[in-house]
Amino acid sequence: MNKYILYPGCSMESSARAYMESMNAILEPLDIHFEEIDDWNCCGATEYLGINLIPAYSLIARNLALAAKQKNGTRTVVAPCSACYLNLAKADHYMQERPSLGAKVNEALAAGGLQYTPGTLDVRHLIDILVNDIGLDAIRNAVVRPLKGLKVVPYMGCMLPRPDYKNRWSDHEHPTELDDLLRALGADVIDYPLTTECCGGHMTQIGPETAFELIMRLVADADDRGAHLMATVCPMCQMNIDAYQNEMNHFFGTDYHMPILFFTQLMGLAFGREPDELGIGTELVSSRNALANIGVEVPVTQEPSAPRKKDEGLPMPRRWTKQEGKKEAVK
Amino acid sequence: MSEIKQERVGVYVCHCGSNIAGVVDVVDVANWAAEKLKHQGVVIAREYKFMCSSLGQELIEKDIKELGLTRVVVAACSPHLHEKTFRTAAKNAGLNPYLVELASIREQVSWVHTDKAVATEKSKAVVSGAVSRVIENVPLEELKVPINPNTLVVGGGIAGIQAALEIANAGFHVYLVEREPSIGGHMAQFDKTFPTLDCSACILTPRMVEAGTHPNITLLTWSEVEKVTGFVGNFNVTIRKKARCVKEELCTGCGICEEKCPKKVIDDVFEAGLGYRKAVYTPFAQAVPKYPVIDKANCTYFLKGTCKACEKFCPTGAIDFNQQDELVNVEVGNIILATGYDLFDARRVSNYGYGRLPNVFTSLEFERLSNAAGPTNGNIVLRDGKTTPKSVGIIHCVGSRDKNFNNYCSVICCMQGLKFAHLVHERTGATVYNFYIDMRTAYKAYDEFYQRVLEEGTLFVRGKVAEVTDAGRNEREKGKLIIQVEDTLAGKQRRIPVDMVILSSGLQPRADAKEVGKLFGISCSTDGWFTEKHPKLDPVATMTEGIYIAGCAQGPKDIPSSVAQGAAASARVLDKILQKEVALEPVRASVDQEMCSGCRICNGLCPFNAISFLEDRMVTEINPALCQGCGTCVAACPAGAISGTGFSNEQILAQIDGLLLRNIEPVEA
Amino acid sequence: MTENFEPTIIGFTCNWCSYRAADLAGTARMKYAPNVRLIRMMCSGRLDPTFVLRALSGGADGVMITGCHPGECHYIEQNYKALRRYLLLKRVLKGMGIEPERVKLVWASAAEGAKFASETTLFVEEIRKLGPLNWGKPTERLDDLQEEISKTEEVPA
Amino acid sequence: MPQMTNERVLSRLREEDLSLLHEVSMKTAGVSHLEMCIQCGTCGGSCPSAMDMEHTPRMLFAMLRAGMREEVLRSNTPWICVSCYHCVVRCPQEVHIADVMYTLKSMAIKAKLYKDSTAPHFSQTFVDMVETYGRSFEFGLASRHYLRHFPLRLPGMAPMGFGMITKGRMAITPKKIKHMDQLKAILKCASQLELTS
Repeated sequence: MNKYILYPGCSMESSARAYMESMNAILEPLDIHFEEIDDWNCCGATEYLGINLIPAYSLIARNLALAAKQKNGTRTVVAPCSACYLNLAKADHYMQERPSLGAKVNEALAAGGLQYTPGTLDVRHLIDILVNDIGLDAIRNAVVRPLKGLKVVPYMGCMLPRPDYKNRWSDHEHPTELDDLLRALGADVIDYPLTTECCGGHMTQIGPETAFELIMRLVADADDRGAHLMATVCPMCQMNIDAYQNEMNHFFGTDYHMPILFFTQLMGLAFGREPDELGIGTELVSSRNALANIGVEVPVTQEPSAPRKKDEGLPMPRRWTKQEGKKEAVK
Repeated sequence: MSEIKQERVGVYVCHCGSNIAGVVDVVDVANWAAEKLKHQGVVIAREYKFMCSSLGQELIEKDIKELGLTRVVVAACSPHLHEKTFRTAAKNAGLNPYLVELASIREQVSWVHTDKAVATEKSKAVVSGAVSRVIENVPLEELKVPINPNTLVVGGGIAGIQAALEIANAGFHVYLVEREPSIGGHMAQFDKTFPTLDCSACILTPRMVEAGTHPNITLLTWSEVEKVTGFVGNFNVTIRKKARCVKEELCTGCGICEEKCPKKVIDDVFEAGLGYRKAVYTPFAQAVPKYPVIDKANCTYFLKGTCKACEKFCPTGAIDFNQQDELVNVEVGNIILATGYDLFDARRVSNYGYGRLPNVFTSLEFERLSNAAGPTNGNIVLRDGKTTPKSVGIIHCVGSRDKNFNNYCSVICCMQGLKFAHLVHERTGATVYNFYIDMRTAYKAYDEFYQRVLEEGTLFVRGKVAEVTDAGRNEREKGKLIIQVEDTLAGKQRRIPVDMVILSSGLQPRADAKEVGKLFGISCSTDGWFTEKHPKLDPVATMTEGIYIAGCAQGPKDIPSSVAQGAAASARVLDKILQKEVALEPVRASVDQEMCSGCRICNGLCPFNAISFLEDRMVTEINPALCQGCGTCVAACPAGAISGTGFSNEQILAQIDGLLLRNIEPVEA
Repeated sequence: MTENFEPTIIGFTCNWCSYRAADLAGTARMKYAPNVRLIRMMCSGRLDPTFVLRALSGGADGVMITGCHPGECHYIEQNYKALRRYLLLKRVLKGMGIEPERVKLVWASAAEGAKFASETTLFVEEIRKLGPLNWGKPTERLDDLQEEISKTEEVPA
Repeated sequence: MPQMTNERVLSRLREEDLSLLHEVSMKTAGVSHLEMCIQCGTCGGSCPSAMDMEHTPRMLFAMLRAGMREEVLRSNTPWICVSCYHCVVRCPQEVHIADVMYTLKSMAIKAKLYKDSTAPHFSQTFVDMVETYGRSFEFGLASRHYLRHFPLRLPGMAPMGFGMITKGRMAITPKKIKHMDQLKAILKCASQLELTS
């Protein structure tokens, strides 16, 4: 049995529920056991670090301290969310690189009766343990419904392969872990040069125009390459490309329809699970047509009953009218 | 202190103008030494403005003669500067030069401290240490070793060829060893050389032929050095001559075998992977020697047991499939290493797409592409072999000046980039971009070449390229390679679509530089280049006597510098040869066999194999000719049976006591 | 500790690297603490641990050993031997009741004058904190020393 | 540079601004290597959102060196950074660029110099939420943020939010961790500490 400590992260409980469900569905066939960190807290995403340094690192380190206390037989903490993975790894790394930071953070932790020695834990991402611990052979053996004929674009996102403090990934720019895994599931994997480009991160919230541009680049290139759908490893990427695709289309006057699923959802399908066990159908850009290519029928879920009528509502506030200027700048 | 014998010591404190006297009270130091070190045997202590001047030296010589000094201490600068000066002075006065000690009160005191009282006190301690030590010094004689007049040159690139020719022309024999089937090195692969745009082959080939036919040069190609024993003047070198499977005495170099060979192989070495060769081949038309080799790993006969086409067609019966590797033993006095460099593997910079995007080329690939004798007959085309690019981007500093890869400047890439820009412009008329961090065009006529390329209309963008991608965002970009970069002078990110990208890859040490260094007993810098004896004043010698380095093995450099170093190394070798014998510092370890218990603790400690164990007498012996004098075995011997001249236990212990004298017997300040 | 205590330190330097680094520090007029008195040897591998004990028993408060960086030894690998002896020596010192931090090994190449200067100053401060060495007097802090030595042993080989 | 001639900017420089680079470097987690920047532009070239930045990261670092405190802290650049770390892995001098951006954000907030961006408020809302519940809570965050800054956009975003809720992807009520008191104690203590050495 492969035992790990799990740090799920906030989005796994809400916006990325499908990720959680599908992840749980593949644990058993691969003989993986996760033990959740008791009373874990938010990692602070990319927001906390920009406010105040020591509290931000203390917030992250509380999770590490709890995990270290809890470790029984394993020192590996698995984070399925790229942002959580990066934050946990970053705190562990910088507390070591800058001993004065480590000391201050521990001073804060002590106020809550906790302590963490950096380097105690191995922080790893879900796909890392699947590819490197469980192995592609084991995954291949568990496949009962190969995804043959499904053209998938592997989308790794940015925070997973970078900055890569512990040299875990095959490459910072064009890593192959996700490609290899999807290939093991039998999918037709498309070489996607933008695999580690950014989805816009929190810019969908604070500077949507910037984010729309980034989403556009990803979706347009995937579409150009004839992809049926995109596969991702990160809740934030999924959220931005899925939930904001319609907005993005509206902003640019385009009409893309590029579904994006978590890689675990595709694993679940390949392992013979049914779509509704894997949270398929909770995506806003439906994967129904895409999955029809491999003969998977996604039951029709209730579509939002208030679909936008394009002419309704108020016009988009155009804070920056440099749409043209923007094109100028990137020449 | 330890013995009754009373030496007569003279102490000389130098002012060095105001360099020392400005911070140290030199008069006080001299007076103190005369008074407080009298019990040690100090009979005279003087201070003088410049001890190293001829007057200063005469002062010492006079005292030696008139006062009968048996030991001399000069408190002045670092021994690395003037030890030799004062030793010579002593010698002139009839005193053994090794009975002189320098106390460094300039580099170690006056230049690094400011408080006069503290500096004066430290000077006294340093002088006291030197006095205690010099009493334990013993007279030594320089070691003389005869020099074998033959020389080994390893590496047949331009640096090695130059070195070999210089020595051979002076009338001494050279063994020139080259790993590949032909000499010529990287220079043979180039099309043009910057900044003069000389045809590389035209200027190199005559030198290769000269080296190949010189009566004083024994050419050993397709060969590698396997073992080196001995020391300066007397090296014994074992060379593996790999089986060519071609009898050199019969082969005429007609090339029929190569023509008839049915097996095509991608040529990763000479053609940089961009062209093909046969399984029996000479790397290029002007190869020296002209004899081909059979590449056993790819030859059909060696793989499957049949074929032998070459043998059937050879008009002189020169093919010999049964030929075996041969071990050749040569005796040489000096060795020059000119083993060259490897090109940085551009695939490591994955954001530049080499190996993933077909029309990204490395510099060496481009050299072959633009070479009239290359796979495309000098036509600059895309990977499809026919399309001429309309726009070309040349990226500088690929793998260089980058902590993720090599943290040094590869020196040649800027000029190489300019050369490529010129060639592309001249042959295709394409728009050319150069992307650089800093243009480094130092040296004669280099910057003029930069200006010429500017004049030709090449576009320069200052910025390290962020990425090369084929993910176009609009019609202008689709189907092209897009170079994304911050134009740092315009302060804007730009995306520049081009047809072809050339990566000006850096130079890096040979993959096996560390092992080769070990083989010859020299060290590598942290980057992996061979370490020179002194970076400025002795750039071609190494810390190991008799081993010299030249060309890119010592660090990245261009052709003129490589040639200059090859010549410089040979001058150093000729100097040694003409002296007929070499004097070695008499810092050596020796075993007092009476005291040796035969425990063999020291046996494994010597990296120079100077220590051997005499089984019959159960004692250890040290070969003074092999010993380099590091003293590790001296420190290790539990019986105290090993002593090291120049740095004996007695000397060092006395110096410790001397340095601490003021702590033991406090002297009122 | 002692307010005006000026430690005396003996430095053993390698002829090829750190002695030249000291020369370079001088040529560049870098300033550092005047408490260290240097002894030149051909290699850090020449260091007989007896020398250190002689220095400490003779009145030195600390000993600094400097050699070429690992992999850059003029004699190929003798600095590794110095490293081994250094680690062993620290154990011996501990056994003798002397703070092992009184002996320090520093790598400094011939080009690292600045490093030589800063390491020297740093070491003097460290020794100043430890106070004068009372050679021969047993220390009462053996347990503390145990912990300290386990830290110092993690020197990369 | 916004409406100020170079000369005027430079003549305003104060002694303490000259150590601005050092100050930023010190306040950044890890060893920032900021002083090692060679102005090669790898960061500005790599940045996916450079088109919306007033200054490329490289320019910002040059301004830090010049001690232009106010101009740097007013720049929108740190707020446009998407933390994709492309520049970080490509930087030939190993400058922790993304972390320097975090430092600049917090310095700008403290100096109240940031532009009229909504980003600081978004971050603060997020932080408040985490400090109340220990977990982040997307619905509350999104609705509060949009209500305050893009009230006119709410109707446009509604279908998305509605979809997220009906698909069960957005909890309407927040989750709270068990030991909120412990977390609060840690954060309270942490907020009084600063990274100085």
